[in-house]
Amino acid sequence: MKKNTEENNTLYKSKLFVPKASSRPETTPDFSHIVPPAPSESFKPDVLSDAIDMQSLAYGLVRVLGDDHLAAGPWISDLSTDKLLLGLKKMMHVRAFDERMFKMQRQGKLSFYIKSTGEEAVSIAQGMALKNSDMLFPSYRQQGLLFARDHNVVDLMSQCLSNAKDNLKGRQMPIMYSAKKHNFFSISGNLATQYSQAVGWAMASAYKGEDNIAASWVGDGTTAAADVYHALVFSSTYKAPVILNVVNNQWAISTPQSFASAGTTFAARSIGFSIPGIRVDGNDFLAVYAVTQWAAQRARQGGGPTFIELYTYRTEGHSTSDNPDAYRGKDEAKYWPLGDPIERLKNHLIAIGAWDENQHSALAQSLEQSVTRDWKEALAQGSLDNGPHWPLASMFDDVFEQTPTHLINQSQQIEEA
Amino acid sequence: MKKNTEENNTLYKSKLFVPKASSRPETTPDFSHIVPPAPSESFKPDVLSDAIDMQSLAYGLVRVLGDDHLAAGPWISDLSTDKLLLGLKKMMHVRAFDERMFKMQRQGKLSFYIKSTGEEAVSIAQGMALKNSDMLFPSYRQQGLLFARDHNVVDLMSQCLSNAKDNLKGRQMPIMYSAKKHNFFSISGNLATQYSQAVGWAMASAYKGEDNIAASWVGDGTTAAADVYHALVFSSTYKAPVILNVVNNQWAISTPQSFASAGTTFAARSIGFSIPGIRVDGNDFLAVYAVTQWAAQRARQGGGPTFIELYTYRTEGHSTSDNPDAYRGKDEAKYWPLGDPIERLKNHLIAIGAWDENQHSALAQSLEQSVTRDWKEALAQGSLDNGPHWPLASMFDDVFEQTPTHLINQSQQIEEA
Amino acid sequence: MAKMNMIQALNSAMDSCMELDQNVLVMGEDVGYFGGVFRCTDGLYKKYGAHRALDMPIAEGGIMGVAIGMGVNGLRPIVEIQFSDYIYPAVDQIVSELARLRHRSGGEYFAPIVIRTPCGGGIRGGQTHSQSPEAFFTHACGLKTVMPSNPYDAKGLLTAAIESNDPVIFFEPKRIYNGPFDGNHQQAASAWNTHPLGEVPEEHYSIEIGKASVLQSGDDVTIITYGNMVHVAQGAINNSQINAELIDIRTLIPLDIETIKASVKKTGRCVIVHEATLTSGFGAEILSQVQEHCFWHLKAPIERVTGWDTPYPHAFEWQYFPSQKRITDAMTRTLESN
Amino acid sequence: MAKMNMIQALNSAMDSCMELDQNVLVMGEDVGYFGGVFRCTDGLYKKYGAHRALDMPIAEGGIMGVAIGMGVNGLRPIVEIQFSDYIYPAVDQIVSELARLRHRSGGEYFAPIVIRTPCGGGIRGGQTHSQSPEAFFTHACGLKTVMPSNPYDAKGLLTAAIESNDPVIFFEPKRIYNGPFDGNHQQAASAWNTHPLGEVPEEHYSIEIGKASVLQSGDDVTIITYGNMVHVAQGAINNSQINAELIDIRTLIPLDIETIKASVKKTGRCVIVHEATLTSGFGAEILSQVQEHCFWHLKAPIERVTGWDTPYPHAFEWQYFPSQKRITDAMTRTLESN
Ligand SMILES: Cc1ncc(C[n+]2csc(CCOP(=O)(O)OP(=O)(O)O)c2C)c(N)n1
Ligand SMILES: Cc1ncc(C[n+]2csc(CCOP(=O)(O)OP(=O)(O)O)c2C)c(N)n1
Ligand SMILES: [Mg+2]
Ligand SMILES: [Mg+2]
Repeated sequence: MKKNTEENNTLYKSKLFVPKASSRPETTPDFSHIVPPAPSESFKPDVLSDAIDMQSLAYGLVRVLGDDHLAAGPWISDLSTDKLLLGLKKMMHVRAFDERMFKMQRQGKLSFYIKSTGEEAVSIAQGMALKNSDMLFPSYRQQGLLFARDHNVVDLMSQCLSNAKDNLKGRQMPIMYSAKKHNFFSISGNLATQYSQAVGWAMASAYKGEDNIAASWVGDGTTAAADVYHALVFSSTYKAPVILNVVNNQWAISTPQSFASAGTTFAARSIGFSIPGIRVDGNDFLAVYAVTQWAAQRARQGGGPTFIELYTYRTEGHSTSDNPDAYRGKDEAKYWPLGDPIERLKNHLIAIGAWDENQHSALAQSLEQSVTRDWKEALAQGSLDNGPHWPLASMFDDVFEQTPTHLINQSQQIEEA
Repeated sequence: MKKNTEENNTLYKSKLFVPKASSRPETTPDFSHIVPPAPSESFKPDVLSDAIDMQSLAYGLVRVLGDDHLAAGPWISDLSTDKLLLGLKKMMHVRAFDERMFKMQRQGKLSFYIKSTGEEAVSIAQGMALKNSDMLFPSYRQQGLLFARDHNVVDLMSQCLSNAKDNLKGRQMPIMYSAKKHNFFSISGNLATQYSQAVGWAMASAYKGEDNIAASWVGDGTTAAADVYHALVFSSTYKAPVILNVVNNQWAISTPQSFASAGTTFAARSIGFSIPGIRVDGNDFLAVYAVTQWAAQRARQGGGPTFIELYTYRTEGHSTSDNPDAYRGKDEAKYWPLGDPIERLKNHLIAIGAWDENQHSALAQSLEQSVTRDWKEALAQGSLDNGPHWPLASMFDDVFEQTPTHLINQSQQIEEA
Repeated sequence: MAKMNMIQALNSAMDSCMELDQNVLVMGEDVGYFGGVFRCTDGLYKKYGAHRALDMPIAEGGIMGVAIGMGVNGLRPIVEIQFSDYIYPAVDQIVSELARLRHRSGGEYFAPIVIRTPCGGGIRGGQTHSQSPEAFFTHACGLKTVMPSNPYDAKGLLTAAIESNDPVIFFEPKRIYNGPFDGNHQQAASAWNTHPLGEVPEEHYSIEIGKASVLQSGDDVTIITYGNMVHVAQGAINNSQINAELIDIRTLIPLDIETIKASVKKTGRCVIVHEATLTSGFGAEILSQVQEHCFWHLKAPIERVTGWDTPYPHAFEWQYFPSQKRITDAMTRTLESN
Repeated sequence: MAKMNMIQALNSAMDSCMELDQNVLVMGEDVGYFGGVFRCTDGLYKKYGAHRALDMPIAEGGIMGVAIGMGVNGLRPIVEIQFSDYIYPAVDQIVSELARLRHRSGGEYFAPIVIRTPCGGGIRGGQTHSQSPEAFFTHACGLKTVMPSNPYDAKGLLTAAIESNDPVIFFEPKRIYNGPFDGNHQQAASAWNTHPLGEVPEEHYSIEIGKASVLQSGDDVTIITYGNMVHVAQGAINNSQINAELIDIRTLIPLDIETIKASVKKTGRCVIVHEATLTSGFGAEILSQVQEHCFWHLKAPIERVTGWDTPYPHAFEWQYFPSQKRITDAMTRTLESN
């Protein structure tokens, strides 16, 4: 090394380009470059259109809810008021759940937690737009999908508590859910791996001549991972019935989306693979639902994959291990121009006369209470610190279908130790 | 497994899409869908244009040589007749070299060989369009780059022979060249790995404030590899001064390009990363040169990477281990609509009165003789079967900079064994 | 019974499983129309079509990710990695996903995948067509690891692998695809049709994964090996006066330690042979287990005869490929030391 | 001298090397502005700028490929892989490229890269924030493999790694970043400022890669370990009457077998401890070499105390993390068996 040093009496003048952040603690957030278009500015192509013929959707932003809180534009769908109210309730349920679990982690009851605050429309609207027989390959921030499919909340809490009722037998960190009965795939701690797996699942569905489709999610930062490329290449090559979603919440822990977006939109990335790319306002429940429905129809009709960028914002820290004030502008969330998905759907329902403030706060309260009840029930089934847990030896189960001798021996040793 | 079977009394009706080949032994080749555009149909953008503003170049085909063998259109460059004659000579030299080495492998003198027949314009024109200080990260089919940089031919043969003069000390299969003095990177047997390495090399050049750029090559099939994605993501993110080339010779061993092209052109793939994508007639020496020169200027001016698809055809087998008649239409090469790069440049030079048939056959003959001379000289320095090779113990050198004790011990054991 | 080489035996195993179960399919680079660069899937495309003998893009990581998704959806993909030297791009999907899926999901999900891949040297393939990376995978919990040494075992073990609900990584020593090569490279290679284990039933059968086979019993020293090296070791025994017991472990994970124990307790001497690089090769694990279980019976240090700690060299292939002489010398050393 | 924890010591090593040589830069996920999720690169962005404390996209394979190209072009990248559990996407570039480049190019090219990555459990991170994959890399020829157990060694060894012209993979046991954790998780963890090896010179210094350190000499049994387990083993010794010799190998490749030999020949008994999974863990290689070199001195079977052959469980972290008791029991067994 020294040798190099001697040679370097002259200092380098770096010409390397390094992307910037939307804000840092020392700067004031500025999202003025984001000008949300009016719903009417978009267009809705035929579900079997060629990717290149609908390219503008990759650079635009599909919206249904206007500033007047009313639905407008080509992407208005057949969503009934009841369904909208159900969506609102589910989004509020997720948020209440996240709030409670976050608090419990702060009180030391959980080892870890991840919230989806501000992104609830993504998993609730998308979950509701798909059939229950469609297979979901989520990342760790789509807990809303489980609420969309009415997963038992106490069971989710039991997983987070690693208690005796945890269906993962205490093996996984909190939020790494798996729910086969809801066609919700086992969440991996390794980013992006589920993306190409979803494509394979969809290829198998087509191979078997079935109509079920797969859907998968990655974050903006995760789009850089190899498995995302594999998903694009293979789903395009075999026209797999799959929906590939990118939840662009602007941040990857401390790293801004500018380190992954390649200087353009994420949605633009799929067009070079003959895969339609659609950028949608991720905080607009109606728009997310409509775009997902379009992609699902395309997949079921043999049109192959769709790549959807859900444009949203990570309102809170990455996880309970993270403090965003260390790397982004104070209250950057407040500057986010696309608002909050719950607020926006609420305002829409009020605007169409289907909802009011009192009903809203009553619902919020009852959901908070139900989450509290569920938490008490879950806690009664045990916790990480105090147990009861699964039996210790269960740790050696499921490494293989039948536990081989060397693992049986180890399970005896662990009991002695 | 059995269990499954019983359930499956009904047979699947697969809906899976599987790409087709341009031809198979039982079909007649048909390239009628390829209609070479006239040189005038293209356009030449400013070197700092945005990728999206030059998108049509990714779906078109840049050509300079017309059917009349004359240069035309916006991509005519400053190539002198002398340079064209030099290019012709170098392409013919590579072909003569390939012919001889192939024969020698068939005679059992070499363990393996790979020809670049029909693709000579790619490495010769691109090699000549770059500076000698630019770094090359090739695949195994760009031996022409070494001729463009006047590498000693006897030394290339010595590598293929693994003899005592092999600069790789007998460690690598034939054609896995490395030539530091010519800024030619060590060829890897693992496809695509060099692609992201080239991006890193280019980032370092920018970091040091230098003007050298990097260039890398992969084949059509190799574009599916993760490292190609990494190269696109990282070169775009840091605007690395690099040229990323895809040599689309239509085949990947037995697998047609349709299994990698994602239903469109390869050049289209880069636009979603804000990287210009240009599809060029890879058998048109003048077009390849001009497009490479454009990309090099863009890189040196801080415009970042360019993605070039070189549209060509693998006239012969994949390697000496391959027999293309087993998987593609008989003489498919004869049906290839873009001709042969040597023939086309020759015809151009004749058309402009700078060359004639006699000169051409004389040159062909003298190159054949020089290659024969070089082969005799290389063979005199040893061969794989008969040696002399490098000393046996040299096998343990270069695993580390200084050979550690455990390897010194092994080098003693090997002498005893 | 028919005479088959390993390629035909492997092909026969895949064919009979595909006949039995439409959820079984083969996929990988050049495995479809062409039938694989080593011809192992030859004919399956004709017989079962492009959908079940599926050519794939050149992305081992992508092939593996897709295979896992297929496995989760009820299929039984047989993935061919063209050379085991090219398996590394798939290591994340194999080690982080495939091996752990059943465990991490509390038993909810699994992917019954077989990864077939040719390994080993002796074909002048240089460092990227000669590797034996099996040890890497034995350190990742949740993968069965198999390497057959003859056509009969190859078909039976591959059938068992395809029928298994656990992922199996199945290494095929390419040097013995066509014949039981004993390391003597000056001689004309013999073919499988002259070898008893080249006799292979045409019908469907399987051999239990996790059982070693004692190919020759003896009292003086135990040779533990697998794959290519089985035949080199056999040759070393044949050409020496040594009364050695030869164990072909066939399966690395789970390892049949009982058979190994019984033998070493009898002989008190042990030589472990593999082609892979010495340091942290699977020989280290075998040696460790033998030492732990048979310590009081050992009359001499256990020896390892393996490839060297360098990349596989093109020019010095035969100095890298463990020779009969190195094995004989090791046996002799263990017999002499007291 | 200053009091530093491991994070500060590592940071100090990088800082002093970056000051000395502008070819040195740090890169990886969240290492720039934020200073790394474990804060190891904290302050380097402020001091050296965004170009030398370089945030990168989330693609370990891409980061590694790019780092190799930089290394070939004269830079000395220090790559941080956020958790060693996430190193697998980079395995192809590490094993096929980085480790082999100098050899395959006949010495023409090399890439002087350091891969820093936190490993090990004890932080309730579950199976994807607790792994110890070091053994994988010891089987790939051409990589130096290091794992320090204290701040003093961490700075000295990291400096040597950065100055090395060979690639170095540098594992950082995250459980001891802040203190010498002895495995006793009920107790309040002690901090480095109370530990002699928490005394770290502020100035530039290096410790030779490939040298073990004997942390405590004893006559009855040799404990060979590294990383987290050094302190657990020390605790086991302290809390027992056993007169054990404790060796921290510090470097796995190249392994300081001389120091190990000398010790085991003296004690005749040996216990190897690591946190990684048992099967094909680096303990197997150490055991094999001890057996080969010290066979005639061994008075009892060499024992391995390691993590179990399962993924790292969230609920049973402390049953997975090798305990003082398991180490003490192993020492006792070796002492009792005769
Ligand atoms: C392969 C891999 N690399 C790194 C990590 C560590 N990590 C966990 S989350 C994360 C950021 C992901 O950001 P993004 O994709 O934008 O998703 P978001 O958290 O914003 O929903 C990182 C780097 C990981 N889990 N897996
Ligand atoms: C990672 C990896 N996978 C597979 C191979 C085996 N292989 C060698 S060349 C080749 C085909 C490459 O085709 P293409 O990229 O089109 O290049 P071409 O040979 O046509 O120039 C394959 C599959 C390899 N060398 N490396
Ligand atoms: Mg994000
Ligand atoms: Mg090709």
